[in-house]
Amino acid sequence: MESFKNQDGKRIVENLIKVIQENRDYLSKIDGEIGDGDHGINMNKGFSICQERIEGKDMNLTEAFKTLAMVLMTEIGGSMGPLYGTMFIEMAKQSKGKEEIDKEVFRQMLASAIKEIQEIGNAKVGDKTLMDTLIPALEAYEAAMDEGFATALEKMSAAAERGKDSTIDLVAKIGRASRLGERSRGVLDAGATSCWLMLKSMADSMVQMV
Amino acid sequence: MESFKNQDGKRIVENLIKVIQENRDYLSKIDGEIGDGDHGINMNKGFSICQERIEGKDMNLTEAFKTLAMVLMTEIGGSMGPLYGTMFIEMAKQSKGKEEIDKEVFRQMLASAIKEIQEIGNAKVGDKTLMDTLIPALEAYEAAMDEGFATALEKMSAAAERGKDSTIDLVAKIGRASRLGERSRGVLDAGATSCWLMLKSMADSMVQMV
Amino acid sequence: MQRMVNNPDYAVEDMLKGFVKVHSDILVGTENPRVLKYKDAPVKGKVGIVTGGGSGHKPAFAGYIGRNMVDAVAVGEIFSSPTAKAFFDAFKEADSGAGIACLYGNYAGDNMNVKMAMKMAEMEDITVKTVVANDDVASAPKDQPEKRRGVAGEIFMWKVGGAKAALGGTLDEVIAVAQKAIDNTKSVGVGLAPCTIPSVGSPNFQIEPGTMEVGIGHHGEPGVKVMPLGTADEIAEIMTDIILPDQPFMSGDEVVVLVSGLGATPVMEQYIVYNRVEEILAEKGIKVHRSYVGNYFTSLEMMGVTLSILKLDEELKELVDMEVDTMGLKQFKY
Amino acid sequence: MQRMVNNPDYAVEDMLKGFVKVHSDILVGTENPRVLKYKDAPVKGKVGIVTGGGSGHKPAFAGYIGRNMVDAVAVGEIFSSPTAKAFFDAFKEADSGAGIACLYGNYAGDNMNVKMAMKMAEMEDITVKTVVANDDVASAPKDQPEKRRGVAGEIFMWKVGGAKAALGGTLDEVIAVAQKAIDNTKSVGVGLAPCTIPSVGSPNFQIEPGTMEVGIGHHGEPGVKVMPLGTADEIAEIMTDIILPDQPFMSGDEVVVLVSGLGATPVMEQYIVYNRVEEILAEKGIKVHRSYVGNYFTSLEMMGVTLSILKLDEELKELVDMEVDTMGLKQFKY
Ligand SMILES: Nc1ncnc2c1ncn2[C@@H]1O[C@H](COP(=O)(O)OP(=O)(O)O)[C@@H](O)[C@H]1O
Ligand SMILES: Nc1ncnc2c1ncn2[C@@H]1O[C@H](COP(=O)(O)OP(=O)(O)O)[C@@H](O)[C@H]1O
Ligand SMILES: [Mg+2]
Ligand SMILES: [Mg+2]
Ligand SMILES: [Mg+2]
Ligand SMILES: [Mg+2]
Repeated sequence: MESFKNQDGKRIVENLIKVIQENRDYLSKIDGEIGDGDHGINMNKGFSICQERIEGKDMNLTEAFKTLAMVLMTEIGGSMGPLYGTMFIEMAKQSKGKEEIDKEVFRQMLASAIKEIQEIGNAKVGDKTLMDTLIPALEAYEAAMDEGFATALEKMSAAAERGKDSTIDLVAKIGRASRLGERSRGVLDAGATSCWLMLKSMADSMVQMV
Repeated sequence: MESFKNQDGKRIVENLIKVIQENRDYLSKIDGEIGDGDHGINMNKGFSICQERIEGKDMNLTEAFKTLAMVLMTEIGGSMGPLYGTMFIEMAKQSKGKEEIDKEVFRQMLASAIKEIQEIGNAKVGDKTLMDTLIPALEAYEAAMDEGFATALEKMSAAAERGKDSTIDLVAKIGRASRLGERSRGVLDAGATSCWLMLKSMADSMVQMV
Repeated sequence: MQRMVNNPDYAVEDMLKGFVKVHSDILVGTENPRVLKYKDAPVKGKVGIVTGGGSGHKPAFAGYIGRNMVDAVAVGEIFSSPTAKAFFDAFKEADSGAGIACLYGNYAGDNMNVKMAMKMAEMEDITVKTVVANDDVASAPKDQPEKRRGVAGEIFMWKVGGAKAALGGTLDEVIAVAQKAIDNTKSVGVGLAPCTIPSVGSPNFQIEPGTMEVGIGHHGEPGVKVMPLGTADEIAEIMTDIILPDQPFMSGDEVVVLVSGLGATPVMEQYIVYNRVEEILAEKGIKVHRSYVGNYFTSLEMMGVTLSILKLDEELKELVDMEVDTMGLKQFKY
Repeated sequence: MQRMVNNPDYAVEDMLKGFVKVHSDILVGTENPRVLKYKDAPVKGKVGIVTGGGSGHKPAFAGYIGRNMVDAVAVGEIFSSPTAKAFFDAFKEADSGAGIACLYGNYAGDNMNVKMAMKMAEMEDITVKTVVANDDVASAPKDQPEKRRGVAGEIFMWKVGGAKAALGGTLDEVIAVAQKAIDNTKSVGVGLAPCTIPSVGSPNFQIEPGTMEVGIGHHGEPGVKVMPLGTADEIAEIMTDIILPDQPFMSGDEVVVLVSGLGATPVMEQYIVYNRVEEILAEKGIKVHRSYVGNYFTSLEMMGVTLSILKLDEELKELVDMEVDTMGLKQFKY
């Protein structure tokens, strides 16, 4: 059965950090269209602090996710602190004690993350948030699990991208942009975009490892 | 001998007002190059208030100058309030009681105005102020008095223009612009310019009347 | 971007260092670098007043720390909610056992972070109750108060809540009166020029020269309409037309009026706007008990103003009039 | 020009109407619409403190009217001296027979109008003495103090002179200590973006984006050099390099520091600059007794800051620390 070692998973988080750093300005630009233009800055600051914390340390995936989550929750604030902090704390929790991360473990990680994000943020599909990336991603992943871990990851990544793109045509129902009504239509949602970048990065990293 | 009636002189002040109103933006622009850009506004405000005060009233030249002076001194402030206020109060004083304004009366008006302005402002020729207009204007007027009132006025007007133009090459020694040192060279002085406009307007009005 | 910063990503840190130095007579830093507190906090037996929010709104939020007002503040990045941890640490710094009134503005990030901080506080037996400011009339219709943002009217909520706590009010009493203050406050903003977050480097929204955005938010959230730039009198009329019917404010009411500049609008112009606002209120028989004009709640170097009007009753009047000593609001009582 | 005015030629009139309404607890208008006075002025037996200057510098000048500070202010057009008549009327409003200390800034127009006003006062047997602020180090070399402009350091002169008068000082004592305050104060400004007089409609000077003007004046008078825009720390270093040697300020000195925004620079950034200023002073063994950061003396919506440093002795310290209640400066003494 396809899987990779929790012990080898730190690089997944390292790649995540890289992808956020590279997209700092892009994400802020998107956020600027209908939000307040700080999404890339917030994300980059948190992920860069995490980078310092994990650099040179011997850590498994669980510990790396936990470090990322703690930084986001205690040092970043904004909307992303609680939302992505919750996401990664759940990923840490669900992988904890698992030596091997297989497709079922990852399913639990993703599903639990989404459940808790929804708990705190109260957003649903169609609200023009990162939920529009997450929910179809999980559905695609679960539907493709029979085809193997790697395939499921790839389908998750593709569904995340479609989900992200779907936000263009949506009117924001939650968060800052929701006050715009119709004026929020026609542009990507920043959170949905960063979420897609992260799911894609995780999928790419894991596919290489399984 | 050439002269005009004090009683008919109000139009001289009316024309002065018009000329300042027309040059409001021009004077502020010049002042903006090396000063603070308000010369035209200050002048226009004062002269326009004076316009309201004299409109429809039966007044001679003395009274019109006095009204202008009082408005400048009590309602305008800046540098122009005291400087031009002093100028016109002297012109009123020296014409007071004179039924006919002839070339000698006007000489006294101009000379006395300049003396008092110098008293309060302490500027001399070459300092890049309105003195650079006034002093050569008086000199030219006095030198040409033998050629008649009208000619003397025309020569005064021409000398005032040359005096004003001479400020271009000067470095300001007094007032706001004096802090610029060499950087004040190359542009007209605002006060010298407004002063020329007024002397020219007075000369034109008077020439028509004598 | 003509601005004075060092590393723009650390502008908030640098600012806090200077802020604590200048105001050491009023406030101090704490173990959490993103939490400042009143120098005498926690005040024994007193309900702790806590607020917090993104940076870039000076004097809000930390500028309202001080005697008879706010006890501790959680400081976020520019225009971004503080962390849950910062709110939680602010609760701890302000808590003397009498409970915490967390009086903050209705933004998604702040809502989530306060919610998480309250869970943390629960585990340490700190009682926290909240009032969520939603005074910005232009941000949602009257029947959707849960969507309305908090803007400069928050100052009234802190002033009144802080005064009540200083007078020995219980947590429930403080919460009740702070809620009443914000329920009685209606605000609206008009934006004339955008602002730039230093780490972003360019404005994240535009206001075309010659136009103004009516109903703009404190972070440049778009308003209800873009109009040709009006005169000061017209702007005053547009703002009062939006605010007055919403309460509604009526003849015989006594009010407090706050005109706050958004950052770069000269204070001179704020008084010009205020002058017409008071005339309009007088025409309608509404009496101004007290007024404030100045940069009380800003958005970096945005141009424009917010107008906030608080309807008074006897209790609110007494609390508004109380002496206060903070960086952003000082008031003597003779 | 994204500004909120009515008829721009009457911006000062409109502003004053609003100003008097808002601050009726502190000050009142007078017969001369361009003169405001402390509500209790003339204070019996007290030396009257008068100042005045062009508008556009809020809170200066009228914002410093109040208890223990200024008694009456002559108000000019934007960036233009008040009339001689306004200064004279201000003298009359502030005079209780103990004489008038006219504490104003060194500008040609103000000098002339004060001179004429003093002639008028003489005729009415009002004794007027003056202190002419010249704290702006960048406006002329040290050996030409008569050419140096007055800038934000004037606030120290009013604070100290006002406190001395309130304590019962004679006219000569008030003049002496106000003169000492301004002699001990050195200031410099750095401009990052120009300002626009509403009735002119466009900026009357330019500062190229990416540059800053070191030594700029309060009306945009050009400075000593134009440099590439520095960081906040660099700006603090440039300013202290200009000011400190001029006094000179030395190890062991106790000082008051004022960082004033010029109008549109976010207060956040002023604290960032202040932070480095205090570090530099500490490195040199100079102790900050008290500091002020904020928009204390502005130039419409100019961007940039001024730095003013006052060297204290025991007398100045006591006067600086005294309680004060004005619109622009409120200070509690516990
Ligand atoms: N309640 C929520 N649930 C899920 N996602 C949300 C919620 N609120 C905001 N978001 C996401 O947060 C993104 C904005 O993040 P960011 O710009 O960092 O924070 P802020 O809105 O505080 O400036 C939005 O694009 C949206 O995807
Ligand atoms: N001491 C003085 N003597 C003569 N003219 C002066 C003096 N000071 C200033 N001026 C004149 O005043 C003009 C500026 O006037 P204005 O812009 O109205 O006043 P301000 O300098 O107060 O803004 C200068 O161009 C100069 O000609
Ligand atoms: Mg954002
Ligand atoms: Mg000028
Ligand atoms: Mg934000
Ligand atoms: Mg001027």
